Amino acid sequence: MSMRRIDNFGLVDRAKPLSFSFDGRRYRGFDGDTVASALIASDVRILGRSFKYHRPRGLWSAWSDDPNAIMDISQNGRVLPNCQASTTYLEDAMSARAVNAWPSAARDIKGGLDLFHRWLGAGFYYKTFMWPDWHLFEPAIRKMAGLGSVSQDVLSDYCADQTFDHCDVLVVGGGAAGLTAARAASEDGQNVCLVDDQRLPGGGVYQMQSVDGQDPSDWVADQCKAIRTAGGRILNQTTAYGVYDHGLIGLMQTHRFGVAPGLIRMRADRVVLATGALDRPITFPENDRPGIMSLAGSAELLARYGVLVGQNLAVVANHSLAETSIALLTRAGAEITRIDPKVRPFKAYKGARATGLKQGGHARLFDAVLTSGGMTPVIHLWRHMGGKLDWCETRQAFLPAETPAKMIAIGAANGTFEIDVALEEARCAGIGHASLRADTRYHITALWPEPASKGRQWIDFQHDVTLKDIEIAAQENYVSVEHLKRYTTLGMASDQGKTSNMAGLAAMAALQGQSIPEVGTTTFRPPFVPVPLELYRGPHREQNWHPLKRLPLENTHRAMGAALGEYGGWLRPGWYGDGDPKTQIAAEVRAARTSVGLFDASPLGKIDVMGPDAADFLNFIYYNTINTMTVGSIRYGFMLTEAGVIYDDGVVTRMAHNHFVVSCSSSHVDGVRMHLEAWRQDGHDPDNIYIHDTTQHWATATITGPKARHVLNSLGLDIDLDGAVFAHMSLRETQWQGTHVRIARVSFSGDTSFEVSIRASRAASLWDALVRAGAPFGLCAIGIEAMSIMRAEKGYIIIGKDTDGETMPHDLGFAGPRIKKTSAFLGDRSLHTDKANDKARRQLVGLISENGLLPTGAHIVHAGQSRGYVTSSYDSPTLNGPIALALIANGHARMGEAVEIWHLGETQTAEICAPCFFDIKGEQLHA
Amino acid sequence: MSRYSAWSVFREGLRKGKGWGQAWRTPTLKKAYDVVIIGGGGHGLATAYYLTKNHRIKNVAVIEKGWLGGGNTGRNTTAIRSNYFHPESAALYDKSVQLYEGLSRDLNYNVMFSQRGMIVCAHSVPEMEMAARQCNAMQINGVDAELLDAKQIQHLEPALNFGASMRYPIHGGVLQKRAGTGRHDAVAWGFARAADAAGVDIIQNCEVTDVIIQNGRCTGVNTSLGEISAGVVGAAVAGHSSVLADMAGYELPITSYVLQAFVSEPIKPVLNAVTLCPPFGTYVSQSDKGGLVIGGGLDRVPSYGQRGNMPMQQTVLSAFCEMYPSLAKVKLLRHWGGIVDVTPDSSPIIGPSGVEGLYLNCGWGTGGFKAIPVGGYLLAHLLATGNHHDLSRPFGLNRFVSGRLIDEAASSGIAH
Amino acid sequence: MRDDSARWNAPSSLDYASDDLSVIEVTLPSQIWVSGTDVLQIYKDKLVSWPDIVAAQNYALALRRDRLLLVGAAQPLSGFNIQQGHATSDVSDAYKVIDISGKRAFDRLRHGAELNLDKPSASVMRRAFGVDVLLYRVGTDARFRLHVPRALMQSVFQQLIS
Amino acid sequence: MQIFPCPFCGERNETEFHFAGELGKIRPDTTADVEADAWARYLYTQRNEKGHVREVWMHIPCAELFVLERDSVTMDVLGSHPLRKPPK
Repeated sequence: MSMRRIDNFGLVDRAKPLSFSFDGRRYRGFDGDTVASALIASDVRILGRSFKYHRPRGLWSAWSDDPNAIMDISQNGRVLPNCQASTTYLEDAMSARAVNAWPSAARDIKGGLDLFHRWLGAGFYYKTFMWPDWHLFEPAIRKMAGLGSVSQDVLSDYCADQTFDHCDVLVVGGGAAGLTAARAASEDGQNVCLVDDQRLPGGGVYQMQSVDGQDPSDWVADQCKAIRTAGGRILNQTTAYGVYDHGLIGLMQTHRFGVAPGLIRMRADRVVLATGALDRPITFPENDRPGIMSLAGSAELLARYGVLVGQNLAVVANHSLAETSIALLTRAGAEITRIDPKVRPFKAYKGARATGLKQGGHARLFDAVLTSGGMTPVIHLWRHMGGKLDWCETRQAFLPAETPAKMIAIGAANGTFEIDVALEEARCAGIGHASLRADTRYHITALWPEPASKGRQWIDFQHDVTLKDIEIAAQENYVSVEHLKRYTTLGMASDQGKTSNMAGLAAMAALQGQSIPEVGTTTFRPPFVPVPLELYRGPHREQNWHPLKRLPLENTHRAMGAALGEYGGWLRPGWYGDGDPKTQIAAEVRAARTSVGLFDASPLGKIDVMGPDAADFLNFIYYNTINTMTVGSIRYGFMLTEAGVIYDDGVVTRMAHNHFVVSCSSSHVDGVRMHLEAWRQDGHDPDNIYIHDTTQHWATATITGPKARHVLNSLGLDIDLDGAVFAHMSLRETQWQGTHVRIARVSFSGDTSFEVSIRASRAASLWDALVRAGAPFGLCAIGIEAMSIMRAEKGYIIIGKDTDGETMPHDLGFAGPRIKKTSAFLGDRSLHTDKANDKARRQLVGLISENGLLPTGAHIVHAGQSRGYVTSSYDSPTLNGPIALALIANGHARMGEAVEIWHLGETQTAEICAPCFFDIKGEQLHA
Repeated sequence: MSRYSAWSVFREGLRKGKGWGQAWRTPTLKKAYDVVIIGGGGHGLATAYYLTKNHRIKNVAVIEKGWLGGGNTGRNTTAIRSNYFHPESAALYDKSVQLYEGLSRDLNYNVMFSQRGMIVCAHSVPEMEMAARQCNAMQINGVDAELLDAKQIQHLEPALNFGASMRYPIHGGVLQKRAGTGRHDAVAWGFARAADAAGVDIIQNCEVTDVIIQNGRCTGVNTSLGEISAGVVGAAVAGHSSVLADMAGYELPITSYVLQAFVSEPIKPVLNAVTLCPPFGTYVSQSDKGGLVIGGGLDRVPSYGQRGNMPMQQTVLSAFCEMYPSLAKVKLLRHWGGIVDVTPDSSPIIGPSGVEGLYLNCGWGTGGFKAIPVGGYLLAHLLATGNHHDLSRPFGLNRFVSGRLIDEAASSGIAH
Repeated sequence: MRDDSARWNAPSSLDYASDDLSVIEVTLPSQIWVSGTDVLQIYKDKLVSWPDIVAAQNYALALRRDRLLLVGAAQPLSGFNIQQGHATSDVSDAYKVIDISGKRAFDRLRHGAELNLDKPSASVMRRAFGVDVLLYRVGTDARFRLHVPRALMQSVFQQLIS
Repeated sequence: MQIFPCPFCGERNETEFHFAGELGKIRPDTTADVEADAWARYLYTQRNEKGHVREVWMHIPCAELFVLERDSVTMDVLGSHPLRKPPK
């Protein structure tokens, strides 16, 4: 079966064979394989196609730096797009398909595009497709672009587990250095967490014959055991993908295929970066052909998965570390031919079954060509943290420079490529000592792209960016690194430039006659590897995305058949009953107008403002005068912003000399509380004012209508409800069945109303008692929809609906305090700006129409310009006809005028009237 | 400047691109210019272009401290739209859309303005009423707008969440068909190339260190490459407007915030329009390359730090998953942050700075990209004539004194 | 207009038990806010902050510089006492209260907030699961008590046990 | 996820805080005449410094209003203290 599997190599479980398919053909692999390793073991050479030219692509590398093998994978009914075959662990019955290729990666019909590459170079699309119009070309181009396809299904339980965590020392990377540092730190008594992105930690140690004189697997097991024994944690399959403000590190934990990843937001006192180094490609003609892969990647395939990429191998390398890999490959029986890349001309050819190299007139075929252009330390997280980089001429690489607070790089990530030195460095780092970078035995011959050399030489394999593209970009003066990247798309592929950035920089440096560090680096942005968007979808989803507030009486309402809906952040009864909503709501209005309605007003704000300065404080907060209120009285008023705009309306009750209750709009309670707190502490004496938001302690039942008093009387309260004694806009406190209640005589419906408030746990009893007491009077539970109609009939506003972000009190007819109030209050000066004095301000008026209901949101137009809009509009059950409220420019002075109403291209006329349609004299209200 | 066309692409293909000239020069800084524009982003470059095109003023320098287009022009979500409520805003932004509509041919550079439409969803009865108010306003303002119901939206954008668990079910929304996206870098490059061809000196890697003021008049700037004197100076330095104001001695009603954006791996086309769901504060489109481009609201912390952070990511991306649950399995490839100038009314400031000879184009908040052509057009007018164009007059600094703010959020019923 | 009753789960009981996590609703005799410049001093002996462990039936939770929550005290009149300079409100029904215990208790809580037992805090108030709650320990070092604004308890409970 | 120090509660995650404006805004005495531009400056003008800033923040759970000093570029926190005067 597996042509390239070598006995006694690799960590896969050969007792557990797995079956899978790729591009429709069946293959087998083992538990522990990645999709990529199983395919290579099965001698599949073409695993994908490039983005632009659809060139065949083989595997470049064995882990997250592979840009080539991108697949849509499905298993068990779950389909995930753009999976990196080299990091997707194989599971039974997986079905993989190369992206952006049809019918298969091996025989992609768009392969012919490569013939036109001369015309498709860097930025060609900026120079054409302009005539006659981009839209003519765009649909076809969009179809050509994109990698994988997303299935339309929603994976049901695909939700990330998200948590916060912290530790003393976070070690990123479980290779030799990381394990050693984590062991040293945990044995030093520190709370250690080690994260490693593979299923088995160990990093590259399996490529070695021995570590510290031990077999690599035994050594890894020993370190893990020691770390755990000392209390440390090891998180496998966990990638540290980004460092954010104040050192928060995002960790993504991956699980089985199709299971959503977990997010750990890790806070660590110290971070030890042991992320290793990546092997980088060598740039030469046709270097993108299948069968040309990274030397380190091929060694890793052998060490981890027991896969030898071929018998007859060429190695093209320029540095001393290549020897370790070559030794490993040789042990597995490979025949190695060393090729010196400096001998030119040098190019690759062929690719279907073997890879050819032509050098100095000789041509030879190999099973695979393994290249290594030098090691690039993985310093992404270092850069996320704000760490600086130094160019190291000896290593031909950027290395971590001065250490940012709380992070230290060790091992290959720090340019320490020798295992013995790295282990010592790791031990020091583990116990919190910095170690100076030692002299290195590593040597490398600089080998970078050579501009003006012949042939097509790939810099970015996935995005088909060639050396020629970079030359063109330079020729066109796109020379800054960012311009180069954006113009050519270099480094913007899904491997985020892991393979291409260094070569691209070096090419630009050569073209500009600069050194690599002079050209600089591009920004390293999170995430280090692509992370599913679902990683961010934790408990904060569906009903918990801004959860609604629940009423104490919700279950009572449900039992009564309430239609619940979202109103101002609360789940409230819109109406009751199963019938047609409009009919139900109209019936509720009629019942409340003719007999009595029962309404749950619990969400209304109840904020206690207490203390010696409470009266003066509220007098400053409110547009209206508050400090003259008598105890037991209630006043309606506005809170303004400093810009003079109405922020909230509601009633204030003076409970006692030093105690007020602010009843703000249901949706504004949290905002008003913060508003009050801010002004209390800034500009007032906080020791003389206290603010207690007790809204949720209370439930409030509103009894409204001509029979309201009768119903309340039946409760047997010991207060006189007579209108002459208990007047509109006043408050009584008493006991009901041993529980304290507050009864406010205020009204939002325009009828006689009593708001009875009781502690929430007693709300159901009170409600039931009211329902029973009201039955003889025809009491009807009413929802917020009916209440909205009733208040509109009376011309009472809803903030944010009948006002907008420009509305000031005088626009609503409340002009008094603006002129008369002498003490300072919030927003006072803003009520006198040019704009505030403008005659053309939009003012609240009523509208009557003979043509039926006016659409809410329709505009009043004059001479082709908007002069305002309809804010509320209902078929009034009380008046048996349509009513509307509107904000209209200079509306107060235009009573009786006919205006033109625009709605979605059609117009009709209406007449401006006062914004009150019911009980205009207030007789019912005060009855 | 060699002209770009299908023919030139064909010709250069044959000769391996040898004939492609520089998109712009790397000129040597002169001692004096008629106009110096601070800021080589979209707005600054567009200003230079329109100075040459509309006003025949060519002795112009654009001073950029980094690489051109490297500020917010290169780090946004590329949306272009004019779905505004106030007539002043509608006139401004629709002029921009009109300029965008001809921009590729105008600049001879394909900016890929893709008019695939923008949907602003409404998620409740009150939001539908507001949508109607908005749609009517747009129509009266002369901007194309359609009010859609849920079915029509589902037809246009089937990947949106119409499932039972959707936190904010979609009732309908407002569609502006002429809205869409553009290729952001190309806009900067296109303006740069055209301005350069007309003689403008674009000076990159040149930081303004001071503004020179003599007798109350701005006469030039000091830079890291030396002093430059100028007839007039224009500032288009989004993100750093307050820093420049501090140098020149005027004050601005601006706070800087990070605005984050996100892009996924490229996938085959799944989205048609640009879609915004206001209660989530999140909007999404798909780029021509195939990446999902996701944007959200401002960060909560004022900042000049040009990078993303986790709380906002959580908010925006979890919202995205609510909006498009089938796309939650797509992977995030990159995220970044731009620094935006936020004004009290979220409208821009265009006009005199208070220092004679120094004019402003700033305060675009989260929406500067879509306004690049008009922002340049209007600043050029101010620099060339010393007077407001009718379109820019309402957007001067004096509106904060008169109280005549132009607040889109205010008109949509959001009380502050 | 839309009937969304079915979109929202009806409030359920706040009890949950599994091998490693237990949540039970607790009914406290009373909860009373007392504010004043000196309240933290006056109730010093009963005062609970993070990560204290409460042992008594009657205790006082430190909420902020000048406010605490008296648990289990007799209910004084709400209002402002000019002699003491104290403002008092009965909020017995403003919070729902649950006790969370079991091996996973702290882990579950950390799903909702960045918690650290090694970092003391003068108050028991914090934001968890997106809601401003009161969090402290009772009885043992692994039993947590959570006061949640009544209207949002369903959401917190669901997130806690999910 | 930044960590801000509430002067009373101590260090907490940034999601618990609300930016309440720059420090140093003094409300004009509106019982006297206030010039339109002075009022506009009070309402709208911001220093918006790049670097060291002094701001007013609220720790939402405990409602403490305090002065936060931080660096608006690096986002480093430089200190915090209560806004209110010491209690009498």
